[in-house]
Amino acid sequence: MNPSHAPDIPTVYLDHSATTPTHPDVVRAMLPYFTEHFGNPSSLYSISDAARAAIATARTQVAAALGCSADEIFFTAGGTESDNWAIRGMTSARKKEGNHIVTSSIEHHAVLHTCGYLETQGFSVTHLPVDRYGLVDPAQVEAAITPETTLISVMMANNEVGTIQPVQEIGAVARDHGICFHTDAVQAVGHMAIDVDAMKIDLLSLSGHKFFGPKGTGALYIRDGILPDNLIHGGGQEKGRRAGTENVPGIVGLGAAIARVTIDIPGHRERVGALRDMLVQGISGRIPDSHYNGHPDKRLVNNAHFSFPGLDGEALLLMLNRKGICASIGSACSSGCEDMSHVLRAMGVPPSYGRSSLRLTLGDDNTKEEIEYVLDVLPPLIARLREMAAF
Amino acid sequence: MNPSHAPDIPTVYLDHSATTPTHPDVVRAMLPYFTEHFGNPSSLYSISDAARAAIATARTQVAAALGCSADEIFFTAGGTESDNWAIRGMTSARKKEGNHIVTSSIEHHAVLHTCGYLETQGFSVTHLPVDRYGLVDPAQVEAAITPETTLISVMMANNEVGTIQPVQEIGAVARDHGICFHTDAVQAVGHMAIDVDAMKIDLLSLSGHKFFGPKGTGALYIRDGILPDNLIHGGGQEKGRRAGTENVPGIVGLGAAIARVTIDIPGHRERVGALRDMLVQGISGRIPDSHYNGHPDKRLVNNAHFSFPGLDGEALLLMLNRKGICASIGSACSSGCEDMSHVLRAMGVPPSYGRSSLRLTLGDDNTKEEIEYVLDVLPPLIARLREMAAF
Amino acid sequence: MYNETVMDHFEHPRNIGEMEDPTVVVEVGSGECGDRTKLFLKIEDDVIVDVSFKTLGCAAAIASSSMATEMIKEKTLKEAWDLTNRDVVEALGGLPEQKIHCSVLAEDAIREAINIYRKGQGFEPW
Amino acid sequence: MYNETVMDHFEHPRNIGEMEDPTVVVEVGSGECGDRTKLFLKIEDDVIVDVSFKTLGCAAAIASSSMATEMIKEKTLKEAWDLTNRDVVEALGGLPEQKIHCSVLAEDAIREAINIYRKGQGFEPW
Ligand SMILES: Cc1ncc(COP(=O)(O)O)c(C=O)c1O
Ligand SMILES: Cc1ncc(COP(=O)(O)O)c(C=O)c1O
Repeated sequence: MNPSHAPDIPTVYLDHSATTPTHPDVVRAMLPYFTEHFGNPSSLYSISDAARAAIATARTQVAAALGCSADEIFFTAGGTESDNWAIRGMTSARKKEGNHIVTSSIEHHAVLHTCGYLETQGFSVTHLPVDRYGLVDPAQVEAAITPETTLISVMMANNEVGTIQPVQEIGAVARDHGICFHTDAVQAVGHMAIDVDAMKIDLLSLSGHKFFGPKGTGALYIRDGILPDNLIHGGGQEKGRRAGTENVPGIVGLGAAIARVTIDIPGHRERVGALRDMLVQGISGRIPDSHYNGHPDKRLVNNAHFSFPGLDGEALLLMLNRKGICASIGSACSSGCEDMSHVLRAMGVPPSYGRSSLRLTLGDDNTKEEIEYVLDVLPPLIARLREMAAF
Repeated sequence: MNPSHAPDIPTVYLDHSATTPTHPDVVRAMLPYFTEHFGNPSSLYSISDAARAAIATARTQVAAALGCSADEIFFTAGGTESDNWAIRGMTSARKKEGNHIVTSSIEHHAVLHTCGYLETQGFSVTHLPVDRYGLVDPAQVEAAITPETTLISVMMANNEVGTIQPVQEIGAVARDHGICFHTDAVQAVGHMAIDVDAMKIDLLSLSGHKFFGPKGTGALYIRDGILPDNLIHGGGQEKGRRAGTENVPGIVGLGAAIARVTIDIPGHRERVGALRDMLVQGISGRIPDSHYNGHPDKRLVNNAHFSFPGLDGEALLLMLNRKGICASIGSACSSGCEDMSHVLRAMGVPPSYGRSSLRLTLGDDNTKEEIEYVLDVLPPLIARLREMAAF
Repeated sequence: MYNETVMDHFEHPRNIGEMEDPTVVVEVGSGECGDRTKLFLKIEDDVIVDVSFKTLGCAAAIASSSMATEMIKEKTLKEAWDLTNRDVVEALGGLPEQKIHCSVLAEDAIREAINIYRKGQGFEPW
Repeated sequence: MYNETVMDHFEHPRNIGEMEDPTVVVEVGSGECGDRTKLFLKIEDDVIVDVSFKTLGCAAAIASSSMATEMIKEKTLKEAWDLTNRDVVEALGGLPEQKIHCSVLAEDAIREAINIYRKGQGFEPW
């Protein structure tokens, strides 16, 4: 990391939900597939054998992380494409059976805007409310189902406040009603155990760069027998279901990365959870009028999300940046626009809390010293911004 | 390269239209964006500045190669996605004006199958015939236009036989009729000068791995003022037109690669053209009953495509593979299936010629010695296969 | 995202804080983004002899207030009135497109303060 | 794509070529993929004492013909008749899914040759 602003200040990266560095081991795994083993996996000659084999290995690695079979994993160019494919493909395939989608009001834009697009195409969408912690109620999922419902899409863990949804219960409701269940697990991978069978998930989206894998890589789990329409038409790659020459190095990186972060989830939870708790307790203890958003324990182990009413979140971010601390006001995608996040709004967070929110998301690369540094730097910055604004 | 089969035999890679190795300079350009400059370009802090700047540079590099402005370049995950976006997005945006698409009968599957999908959605598609050289007639394009036509999509250069279409004339027809013109230039980039204004192109697809860039990267040129509907919905990346966290290393690689291959197109044409001509003359001179497919000079400078009736192309490929020579029976995507290529069929090539076809596509990394080696190896292999089949 | 002039005015805002014995105080808010600014002016002989502010807002809002106060200090009321948010943005060396509206707050506050002062003096508001 | 047994039979096909004085010759073709095989049998006392073939086809077709001819050599006509393309695929150690159909050609040729021979001998075809 090379902060252009202040080379003498260490960078403390606390925005792992926005993206992560590709782990050096992952880069190392990818490298031969750019040059040495560059063959098109569809080609017949032997130099493509390595590419084909590497894709098969990666498919197995992803499957192992989700508890499914390798045949059920389809590689995409990211979480967004996976979400688009799942939602558009499934509703299109079941168009004759109905035109209603049940989703939550706190989904990522990749789900929200895909559903919004479908509304312009004659679909109707129920955006379920959440409670103040950001939780969807499975009973409300059930109540929202109509004879027209062909898809339920509720995220596994929220990208802003980190709330983990009762996916298993929602999956059971969907299964009971014979409706397909999609979950956006982009933020969940590596932070919690995932088992698509136990959780009764039919479609699951994930994205490589959220767990130290490369950007522009993702996968969609599609339960055997479920047949969403294709999103990307063309060549016969991915068993004819996702066309385009395979991004072999990217796929290798995705596989290596998911294997890395799922090898010891309990250990990760202990390490990162301890740091996160230290951060939360430090902030709550040292900063007056600080409000912890999201669920106290049904939340991503690496997520801390606060409101500091009386200041502006973007101003705080820039101050933190000058101190070498990288954080977010919410989802990476909505930074730069001042509209309050739809997630906080759905949770009933008041505007003055919304505009003053700060998301800190940790990773295994963070240290106790870094957290201590943040706890030293943050209180005076907040005091200063509040002082500039107090009247 | 590391041919698993025969480590003592040199690999001669003559399948550059299937894919290319990522050039070491391109890999080198990408590397810092995996680790050091890994920041999400949407994030506010300084460590993302480098990612943002790198994307801007790549956008300028792609624009320079096409003669357009950087604002008109949108990054995608490959040629297939670009084709899908252009065709589905444009026909969807103009749905109220009509439901007819004019395309050729020799398009890549990414165009062909996207149009096929649209036919299931109520669109009608005219697949224009080609002559025996694979050429589309601009007058036939004009004749195919109906009041319902909202898109003309004809590829710049064919991926099998290499025929270069009269894009400029087709563009003029489209412009005259106020119809949007898309061209799949995936095979053309680096082998010929492209100027979207002179050629009157409104939408152009390209793919990084065809010109020594990384797999899983591509771009769509969209003329200023043209507004295809989005294909991938979600975050506000790419000015709100293509959602998903940017594949920063991939975009950097695409930019570096296109800059490399467009810096000296005349030099490339001279070098690779000389090797290709040597190959073609050698084959024609040394192998009886060999038939050169495609256009004699309106063709990609790196493409040689032959039929050797009396044998099976796949068998020939495998024999060549044992000699370390990588080639193709046609498009990479259709290898492994024995149906005759739709391109050769459209050109009126008889089945016995179709099944015995061989595509050799060169790159700047090929040498005169390699061509000589191929010219030594190929004739006896063909004689042997023909002898095994002659009755 | 922001140039160094903006960052400098954001990190080291000029004329920040409350003022003792101001001639006028106004508080303005922007509905659009919830920014709020409080402006203090000390006026003598139609000249702004001192100015200070407090702002709840993003870096662009704070920097604009800071720059605007610098630009009206020791200016006549007429000169201060003529200052537009464009002048402020220009003096800052530019703001990102979507942040231009944050600079309006300072202009609004100055004009409102001047008119309050004028009304207090028995003049027509401008 | 192909295993080494297949590749070996493809690259070094057994019993390839024409035969002098065969007892029966047949030529069969598959409409599906345009493959063609010509099979030569020398039959003595209902035993296939010699066999050879020529094939226009992919590696799977050539290897299947090669393996099939090996499997029927010195077998009785009844034994040869009972050979199925599955036996051939198994003996080859498997073929890719989409190539299984290429192995049918050899079976077809053998059965057709046997029936031609039987008819020539005045027997009912099997
Ligand atoms: C919950 C969630 N879903 C989807 C996405 C989209 O993933 P990507 O940007 O990799 O396409 C993200 C991240 O941006 C996310 O946090
Ligand atoms: C002409 C043409 N169009 C589109 C494509 C698809 O590109 P990609 O496989 O990179 O998505 C290819 C290559 O496979 C091609 O040759």
